[in-house]
Amino acid sequence: MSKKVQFPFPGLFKGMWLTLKTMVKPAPVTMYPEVQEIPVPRARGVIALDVDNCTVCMLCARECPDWCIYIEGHKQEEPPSKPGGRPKVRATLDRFDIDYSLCMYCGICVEVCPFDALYWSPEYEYSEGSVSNLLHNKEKLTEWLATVPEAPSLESR
Amino acid sequence: MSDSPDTTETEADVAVIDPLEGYAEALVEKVGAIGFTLEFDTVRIHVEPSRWVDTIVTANEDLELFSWLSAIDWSKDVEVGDPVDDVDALEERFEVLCRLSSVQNGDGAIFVATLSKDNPSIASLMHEIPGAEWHEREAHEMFGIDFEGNTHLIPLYLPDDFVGNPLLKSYPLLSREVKPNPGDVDVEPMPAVEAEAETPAEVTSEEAAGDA
Amino acid sequence: MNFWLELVLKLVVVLGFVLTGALVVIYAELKAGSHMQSRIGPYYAGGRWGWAQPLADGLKFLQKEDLAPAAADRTVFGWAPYVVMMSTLAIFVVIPFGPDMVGRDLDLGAYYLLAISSLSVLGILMAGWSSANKYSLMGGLRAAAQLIAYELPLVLAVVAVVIQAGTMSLNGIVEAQSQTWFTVAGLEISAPFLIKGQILGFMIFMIAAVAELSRIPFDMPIAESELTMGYLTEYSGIRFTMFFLGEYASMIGLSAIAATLYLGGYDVPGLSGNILNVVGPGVMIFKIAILVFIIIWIRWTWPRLREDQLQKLAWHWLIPLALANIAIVAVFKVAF
Amino acid sequence: MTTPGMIHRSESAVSVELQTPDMTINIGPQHPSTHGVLRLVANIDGERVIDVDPVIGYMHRGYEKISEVRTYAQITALVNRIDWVSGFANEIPFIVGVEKLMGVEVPERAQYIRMILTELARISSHLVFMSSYPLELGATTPLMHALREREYILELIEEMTGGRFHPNFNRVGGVKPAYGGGSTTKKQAMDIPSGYFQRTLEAMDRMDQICKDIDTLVTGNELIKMRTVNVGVIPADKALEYGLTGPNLRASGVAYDLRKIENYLPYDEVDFEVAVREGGDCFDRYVVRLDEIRESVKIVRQAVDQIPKGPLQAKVPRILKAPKGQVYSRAENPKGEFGFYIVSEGGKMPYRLKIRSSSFSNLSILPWILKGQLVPDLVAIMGSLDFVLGDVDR
Repeated sequence: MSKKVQFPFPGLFKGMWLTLKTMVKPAPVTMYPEVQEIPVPRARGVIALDVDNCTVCMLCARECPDWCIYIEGHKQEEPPSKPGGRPKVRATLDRFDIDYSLCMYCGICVEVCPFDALYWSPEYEYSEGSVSNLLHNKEKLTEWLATVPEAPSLESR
Repeated sequence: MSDSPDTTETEADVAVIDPLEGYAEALVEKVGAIGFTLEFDTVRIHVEPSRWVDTIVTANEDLELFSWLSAIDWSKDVEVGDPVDDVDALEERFEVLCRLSSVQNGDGAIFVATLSKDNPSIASLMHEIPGAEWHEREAHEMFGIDFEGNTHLIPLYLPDDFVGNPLLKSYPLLSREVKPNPGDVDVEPMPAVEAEAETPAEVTSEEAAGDA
Repeated sequence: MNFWLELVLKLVVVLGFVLTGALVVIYAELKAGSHMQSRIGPYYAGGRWGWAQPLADGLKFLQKEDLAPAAADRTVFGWAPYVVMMSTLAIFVVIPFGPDMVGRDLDLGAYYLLAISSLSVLGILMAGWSSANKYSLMGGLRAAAQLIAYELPLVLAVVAVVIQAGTMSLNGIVEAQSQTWFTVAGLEISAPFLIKGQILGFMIFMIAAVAELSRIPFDMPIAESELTMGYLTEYSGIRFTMFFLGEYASMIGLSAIAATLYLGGYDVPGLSGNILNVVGPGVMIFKIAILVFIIIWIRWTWPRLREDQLQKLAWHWLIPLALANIAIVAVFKVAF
Repeated sequence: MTTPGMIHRSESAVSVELQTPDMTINIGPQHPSTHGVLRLVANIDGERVIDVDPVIGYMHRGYEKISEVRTYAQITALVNRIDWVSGFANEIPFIVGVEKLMGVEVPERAQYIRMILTELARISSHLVFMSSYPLELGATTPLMHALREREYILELIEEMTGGRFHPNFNRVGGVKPAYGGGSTTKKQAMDIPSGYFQRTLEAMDRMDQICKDIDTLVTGNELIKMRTVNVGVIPADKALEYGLTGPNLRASGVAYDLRKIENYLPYDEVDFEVAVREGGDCFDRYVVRLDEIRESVKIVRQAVDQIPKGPLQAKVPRILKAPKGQVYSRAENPKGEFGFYIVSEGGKMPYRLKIRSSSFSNLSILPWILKGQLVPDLVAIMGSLDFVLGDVDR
């Protein structure tokens, strides 16, 4: 005890010197609304949907651990591709909703999709005033498709 | 059970397993247990419930670190998740598990005592190993197992007025019952799914629904 | 001048100075603290560098509901912040900002200062006790123990200055520091007491002052990681603002006392008379600013002590040192 | 002076004459120093704690129950939420256990990536400790300095996995980067993004610097030493009885580090030391963590240097079914031994999953260690155990 209370305490003043140095340095802060940081391409920001690729196979909805994907579809007959052939039966997507208030961003749906209909986009500005508004429909999900970035180039080793 | 056909054992694995078997045998000898099971590098020592505290305390001399204590509910009445492999052959019981580890090397074993469902009760380790208190409280509220001698057996996680033992297999998981599985609707199974999976897609969906 | 007019004028000036000063110090703390943590701090309020942040905070506090716990002693609870605020404001009555710029130059100025500034502990005890909250009570008791322990070294440090100056009037103390100390090659050198052998006294005074202010490293009464907010836990709205302003105002107050006693106050070597009346306030504010910055700087760097360590520091070290300081100063005063 | 277990005794003559009744004080569940929702019911006499009864469970999410209705792939997404401060490190013991059950051999490159990310998670977890612990002692600035540097680590984790906190990056048989880019490139093999190693090494240089800064701000600070040295001493035998692991155990002089014992990641191919201190007090627990940051930096540097080329995924069946059996797999989490006891009955979901979380055991020593301490020391000791309530309650 007696040794420690002696003046001066070198550690205390070294610390003060460090805080003083930090004070005169510019702060490494991004002023968010004015300056936006660009997330890394792989960032799991929001799930985008490519409606054309979706075949209403329900795999994503089944594999979702949170049960937050709601899909409805119907079968629809289409004219045969070549004249004289059998008419095709095609599943059409009526509803594709993701409840982002439940989603835990695990990425399983994107992974299990066999037809490349779901993508991760780094977009993050979609907060809502009410939790109920976080249920986004397929039109909204399609809008985000444009924000899906190109795949990053890979490390050579 | 230990030589499960699914595990492709390389030579390296065999080399690892052999000393473990010797280790387990020696441990059974030392603590005076019934026997052991060795699977996937995990040694389980089967202990008579009446000698539970003695056994653990003896083993604790070498395996200094008390790691955890918990239980398994082997039940035919399964509300959530997959049922056991062979339901008819299953003998309904609780298993109390206690893991001790050595801090010198990788040694360690899980001590297992089997308790009947009618009277799930076992002596408490609390006075010999004080760290067991919280684990016993957890097992008590989750499974309803009584630890005789534990003076502080009040709920750890759950509210005081909670009724039921949530980790019992017969206890329903409400979150899976209050709403239907959105993936469980009628659509045609896709050819790709049928082709690649051994199990048909319909089964997949029902299982994913958590047997709600 | 008419007595009443003078009184009102002085009141307005003192109040204006203290409250504006407190706001400025709050802003300085926000800003300096932020930058020491590599943050920016207030940025938007007021348009440029967030200069209006303390004002906006104050406005927000004014709008808040004035809550009091159901079990609280409402009278005591309500008056506590004003007792603290009052004792702080009363300090400024005797602080000289120029030879004539002083609220009232009491003969017993130093004595009055010490007496009035220790009143704030009464308010803190009132707040801690009346809140009907265990954290508040512990905070209040800690504050009482701490302020009693540190009042003593504070007084003893000031006693040494009074002995050296030979007067208790604060103006007299400043004048004592502006007198010629020695003459070198025809230049008359005067120096503040800090240089004239009061370094130890200054250190003791500043440590005790920080403890009186209940700021890190002596902020046990409000230690937010232990006692949530100590005696402030139950306060909200305007009453909390009073405590908050009071804390920063007394920071200025104690810095002003230290500047007067040890740094020569409004005095600038070489100047005298009416010039000092003009320059004095600026000089004084500059000296206060330096001391306030050091207090802020410490707060953003150091951790806090433990209650028993704090007591030990006071009773085992500061008080004996302060007594030794008095003895040395007295011996030198008599001998030379 | 504050030996643990000391019987409370009034020290001054005054309090012998005036018997004061003990006061029961509720610390938490909302309290600045309980790191979330821990509640301590403390009996105190003045500043002296007589006894403490921790009340937990405010964050109980029932992971052990939920896991019984989740497939193995889905559980991976859950387990990194147990101790959210070091999300990636939590996935390792679980995935290693499932791989053991299924007999999958993981490619070298994937193992190295796991090792790098585990160590990054360890650094980030310890940086959170470096920031929150001084805060508990009243020093506010180390908080921002450490969190500022942690951001670089989180960015690295996000760049590789797609998630800052919850990577969900491990798959049975390897690792799988998130699909982010390219409108038609989904089936393209994903690997480490270019420049990643360079940025990792740069971040490691920053870590060296922040370790020095923290040394200056915290370790060398005499007030911190006054508050922590010889406070809350945990002797080794007590630590073992209560199941303390990780830095808390190593600070008591037991060199127990699963990275050296268990062979779950190629730690034998890198050179590092186990940080051990003998005293077992708060200061030692703090210093062990600081040293571990330095060791982790060393590991990451070597791993980046040695990482082999190759696939990221082993061949595994599309539908994961673990064979019948029971396995206990454990790993050295930043907070201690983290283990999963997986009981499989041959299905896609485990029959029972016991989660052995490190913070739960680390916290269970609280009633013993806090007996007879002062209220300010209570905060210092609690903070030095470095628990996360999500890890305690599961």
